[in-house]
Amino acid sequence: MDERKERELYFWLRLIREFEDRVSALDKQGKVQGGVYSGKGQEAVTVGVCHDLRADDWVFPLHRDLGAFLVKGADPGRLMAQILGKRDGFAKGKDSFLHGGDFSHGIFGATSMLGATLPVAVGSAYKFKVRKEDRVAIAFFGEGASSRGDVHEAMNFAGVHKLPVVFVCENNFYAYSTPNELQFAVEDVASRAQGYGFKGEVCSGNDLHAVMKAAGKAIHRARGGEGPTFLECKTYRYHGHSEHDRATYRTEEELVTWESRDPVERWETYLGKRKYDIASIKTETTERVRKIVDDALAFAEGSPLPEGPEAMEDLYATPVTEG
Amino acid sequence: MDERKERELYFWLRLIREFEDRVSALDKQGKVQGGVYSGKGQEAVTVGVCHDLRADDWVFPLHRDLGAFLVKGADPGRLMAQILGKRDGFAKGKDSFLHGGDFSHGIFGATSMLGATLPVAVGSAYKFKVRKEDRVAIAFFGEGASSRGDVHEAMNFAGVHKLPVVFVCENNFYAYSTPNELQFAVEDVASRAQGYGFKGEVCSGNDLHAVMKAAGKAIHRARGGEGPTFLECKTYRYHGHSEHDRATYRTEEELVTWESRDPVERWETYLGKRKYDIASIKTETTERVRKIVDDALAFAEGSPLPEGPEAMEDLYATPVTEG
Amino acid sequence: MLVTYIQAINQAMHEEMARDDNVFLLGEDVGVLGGAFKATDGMLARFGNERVVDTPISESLIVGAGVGMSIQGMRPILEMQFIDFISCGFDQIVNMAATLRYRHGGQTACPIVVRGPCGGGVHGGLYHSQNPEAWFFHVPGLKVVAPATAYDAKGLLKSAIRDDDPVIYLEHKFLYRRIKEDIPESEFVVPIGKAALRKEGRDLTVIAYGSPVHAVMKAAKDMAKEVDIEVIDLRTLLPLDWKTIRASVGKTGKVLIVHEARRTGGIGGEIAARIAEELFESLDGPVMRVAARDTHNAFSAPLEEYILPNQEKITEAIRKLASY
Amino acid sequence: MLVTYIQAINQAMHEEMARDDNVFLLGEDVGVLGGAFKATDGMLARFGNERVVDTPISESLIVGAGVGMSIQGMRPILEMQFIDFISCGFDQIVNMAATLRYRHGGQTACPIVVRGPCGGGVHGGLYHSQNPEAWFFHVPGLKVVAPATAYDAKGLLKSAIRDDDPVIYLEHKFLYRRIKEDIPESEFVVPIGKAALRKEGRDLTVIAYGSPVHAVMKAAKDMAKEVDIEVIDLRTLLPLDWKTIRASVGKTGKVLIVHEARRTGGIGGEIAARIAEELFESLDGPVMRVAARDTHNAFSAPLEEYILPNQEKITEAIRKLASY
Ligand SMILES: Cc1ncc(C[n+]2csc(CCOP(=O)(O)OP(=O)(O)O)c2C)c(N)n1
Ligand SMILES: Cc1ncc(C[n+]2csc(CCOP(=O)(O)OP(=O)(O)O)c2C)c(N)n1
Ligand SMILES: [Mg+2]
Ligand SMILES: [Mg+2]
Repeated sequence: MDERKERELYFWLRLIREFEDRVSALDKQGKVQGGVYSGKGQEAVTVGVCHDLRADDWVFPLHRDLGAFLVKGADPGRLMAQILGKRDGFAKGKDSFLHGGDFSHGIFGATSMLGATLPVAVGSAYKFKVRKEDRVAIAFFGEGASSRGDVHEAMNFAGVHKLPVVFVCENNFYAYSTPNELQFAVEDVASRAQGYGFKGEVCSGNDLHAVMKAAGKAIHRARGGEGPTFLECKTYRYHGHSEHDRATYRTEEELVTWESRDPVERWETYLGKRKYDIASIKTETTERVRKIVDDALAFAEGSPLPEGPEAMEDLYATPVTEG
Repeated sequence: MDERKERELYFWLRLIREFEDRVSALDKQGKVQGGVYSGKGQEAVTVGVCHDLRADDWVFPLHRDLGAFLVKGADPGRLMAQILGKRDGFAKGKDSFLHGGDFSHGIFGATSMLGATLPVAVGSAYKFKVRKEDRVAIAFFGEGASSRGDVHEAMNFAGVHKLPVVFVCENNFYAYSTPNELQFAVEDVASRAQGYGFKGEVCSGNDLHAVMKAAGKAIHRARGGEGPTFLECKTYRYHGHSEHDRATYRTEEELVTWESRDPVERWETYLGKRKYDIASIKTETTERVRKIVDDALAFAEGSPLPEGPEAMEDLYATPVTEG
Repeated sequence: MLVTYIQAINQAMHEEMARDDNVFLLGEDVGVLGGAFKATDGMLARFGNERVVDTPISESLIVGAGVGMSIQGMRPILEMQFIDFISCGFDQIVNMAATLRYRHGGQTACPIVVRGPCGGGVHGGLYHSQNPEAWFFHVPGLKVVAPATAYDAKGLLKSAIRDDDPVIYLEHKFLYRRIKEDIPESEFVVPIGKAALRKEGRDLTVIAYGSPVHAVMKAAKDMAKEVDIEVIDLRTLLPLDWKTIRASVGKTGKVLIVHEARRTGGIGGEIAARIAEELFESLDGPVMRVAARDTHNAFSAPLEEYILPNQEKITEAIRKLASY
Repeated sequence: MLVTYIQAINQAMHEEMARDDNVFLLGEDVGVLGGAFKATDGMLARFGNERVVDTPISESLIVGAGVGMSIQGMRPILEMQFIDFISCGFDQIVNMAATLRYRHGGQTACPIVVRGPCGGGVHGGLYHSQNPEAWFFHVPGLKVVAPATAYDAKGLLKSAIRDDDPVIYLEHKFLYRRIKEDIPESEFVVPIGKAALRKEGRDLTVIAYGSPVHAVMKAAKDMAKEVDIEVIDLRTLLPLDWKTIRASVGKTGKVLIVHEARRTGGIGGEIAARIAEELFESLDGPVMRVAARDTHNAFSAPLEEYILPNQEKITEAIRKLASY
């Protein structure tokens, strides 16, 4: 990796964190009406997986993958507008947070139903394959979502057809309050891959290098016609499940342990050891990401709320007039 | 095994086959109105798994597990009445074939939705466990059903709670016309067990000894609190998916190969090698099972059809009068 | 050209797949077997196994993958081996497909067709006889069609495949081989959203769709001396062709709705309510309904007979209504 | 005792689990967390993790395992974290639970309760605002209840738990903490199948349930000088308390139905149709409806406001109907 790329990666980690922090702050101020699901602490997963994707690849983010939106190219202003329920959000106010994707950048908006995007990702990958397009689909899901039937059906089909899809499991050890030991009886969810006839990999989701390496391999495999990979990234969310959740089901010690593995700081340490001028990189980056998020917020605040009757728009691509 | 038991097992194999053959013949005569799904060729699986079960254990048969009904103690006459849509069927004519179970013998009636009984079996097993009852639940399913989300959700939960359940997969290499290679990308579906934290076993489903051994171990494990087992029995159905299916998607050679592994003949060979008087055992058994099936049919034919208004009965355990 | 209802369905898919190579077919046993009822006969051989996909038994995957293909520009036809199994793909239909365009603020279409055999009368029992239209009728973003003739079966399926929105296409298995019809050799489509006036009449309007249309037509004919019946075959259930309904009710002032789905919560309730709400002044009698009794579709012949609507029950209701 | 609606729900479960050790609770985060809304607060500590089960995210398993427990004599309460996710357990409800007794010819009961927060008005968007009652209203074998008060929330939940049939219990999240009520300290239940006459009146009947009952009551009060309104709170949606409806319609001759679910295919259609069918002679005007507009429950405040019924829309409809 050259310096430019290493610094760019740092920029993305920081931008996501800045954006997440701002959204959390807005939520505290009562400016966000829907739920806010912070991905703070998991930035290395989305950056590591998405950074080297191509414009025509598709991502299917999970509910706290705001980072995937940003890295894959979604406009920060529109993303912020979406979170505030404004007309310039991708959903034009129809739904909140990450339920409206940005198709022009290959970003799918999930439903709330966990795991339900995996069949959709697999269908997209099926098209990429039979049309011999050199494209991949990335399906993110939590270890909690892994218990849903849809995940099973999707993986099984992907295995049969060796589809160019990477299943990225962000294992952050909790589904809301429910710890892994009540969710499954295995250490690594990725161990399920072999039951579908493809590869499972486990990596540290807080280590950008590790994620990039594993994701790179998986994406390479997908493009090469070698089929899907189940890539499990062990990570941790710092905030509660949503901003309303005080997360008393976990210990201070556990949180601090994970904070000491912070993906952003870890990258800073790395940059420092590369002998870059980390102090000035930090300052510059801070300014840069603040400005982006400030601008995004300004844009979002300036965007109008939708008007009532717009609720009836966008239901049908070819509406039938009832007569 | 002593001679009595060996002969008893033979009786069950033969009874099931006689019953199946009779139902197929009735179907040819146009006497059965619903679909008939013959399990001919798979008798060793149901006999091997069910024979040593206790009265208070539960079985959850799949759509061609007529054998499980019989071995677990269902009255042949009522079973035949059910198939003919008569009032004395377990379903009182409400549904056909194996959709109405016999609760007095721990036999569950499945819906058509493949795989949907597994969560129910698991719920039953949960109760057995927390009430510290020494009982097991046996969930049968086809390799085709294994692709359904319900199967995944059920196995995962069973793994978490180490439930006394045995998942018996009757892998007969086809789901209707669809061969295994279009269903999954693995050789053994049982390889999925490890992704749920329990044991997977594969055995020949046409070899009664093998099934009994593997099932015995699995049931023992369940009773001992060691949790579930995924027991895959490789087998083959001689008939088409239903009696209407001419099964042209498979070769004559394949069918004959499997017929040469016939579970009933195999047991006869074994009994012969045990130096029992196989000729007279055969004759006796033939008479015995014919009589049972004749009687069952006579009973069923004598049973009345339900009357129209009975369609409104049995919907609610505590009906509310609308006033 | 003389075709059965199911041949019409088969032709529609053949023609559309030949016309547009973005049309795909996914379902259980749709390939080698040509479908449990032969609806997809000949398609694998003609279009190959990339476009005609024998899937594992995974209804949720089938619908979800269909959505995934659709956002990449494909137009998948998704077969449920029996429509009853749509319950296993329910979430993908009502929450994924039906909301796709809406939650993306109009960025995308969702051109999928979910089709499969519905309906009773063939002793299919609880899980091979269902009429699930009411569930989907309540879900904006979907379209629902239910042809009663071979002509409509073909024309509506072609329209459904070309339509940019998710369409639930309900083909009635009782009709598969029981009706045979002369349909044009040349290309035609039947537009979604337009009912068919099957018979004009002055005294009373019967609104029906799917299999019961035939019993209604027979009743109308048999009763011609008693009462002059107008018959509307809805064809599209969502959205309703309100214009055709309104015109007819304005003329006759009396309405009977007939459907095979259960009465309580069936779509007849909505239609009746809306007629009463908007055309109250035109009505000379209550809007009446003939529908299946409020129970599951039981298997044994006498039970099913008791449950389902038939010509006799329709005739009786018509007499009662006519006497208002 | 002054309690909120959600406290009433919590009390009902505590009491029933204490009363009968066959009552179990399964759901996501119902244990340590006490539920996303605290409906199950304190239950894990009191009843232990065998009876209060934090499940994986597997709605189909939750319902199916509930059925499995029920056939072994247990009475499980099955929580959907939001009722919207019931779509993921749909097949187990409509095909497994609802038909269990029927397809076994009456050999078994199926005493499960599926409960969870429904309804909008809190900017929950498409997947945290749904009102799914119409789907289940069309399914025989189920019972469906939807309390509007804390008293009913408690009494109906206790009845639902004791009932031998599968009950869908719809608790409206808008009411969770917005209403506070004095309810008896002593044991009580509210029977399934009985509506409540919330207010007597002579001019016009309003039939409602769930959250809109409160807007209706307010409208009735505010309009008292104009029109004397009778208010029926259905409480149980399936089966309907037809006796109470009939009596009221017989008296007033005018009916408005109000529900928060979408209009098309909502249960208001069925109720209206049935009233018109059976009480045609009693009606002095069309049965009217106020319901959500036919779209998904959009997130942004102005959209949701536009979609959902409210007092203003109710008042307007009442005026229109009264003028007939
Ligand atoms: C089908 C379904 N059931 C329940 C929920 C409610 N829910 C939202 S997030 C969540 C926990 C998700 O855990 P996980 O998949 O591990 O993702 P994480 O939040 O930890 O990133 C739950 C239960 C849902 N969204 N969808
Ligand atoms: C959910 C669901 N989808 C489709 C069907 C239709 N169907 C009935 S049996 C069958 C094949 C089953 O294959 P398998 O599970 O291997 O059992 P086998 O018939 O081979 O014994 C299919 C597709 C069904 N019953 N349920
Ligand atoms: Mg998690
Ligand atoms: Mg099979």
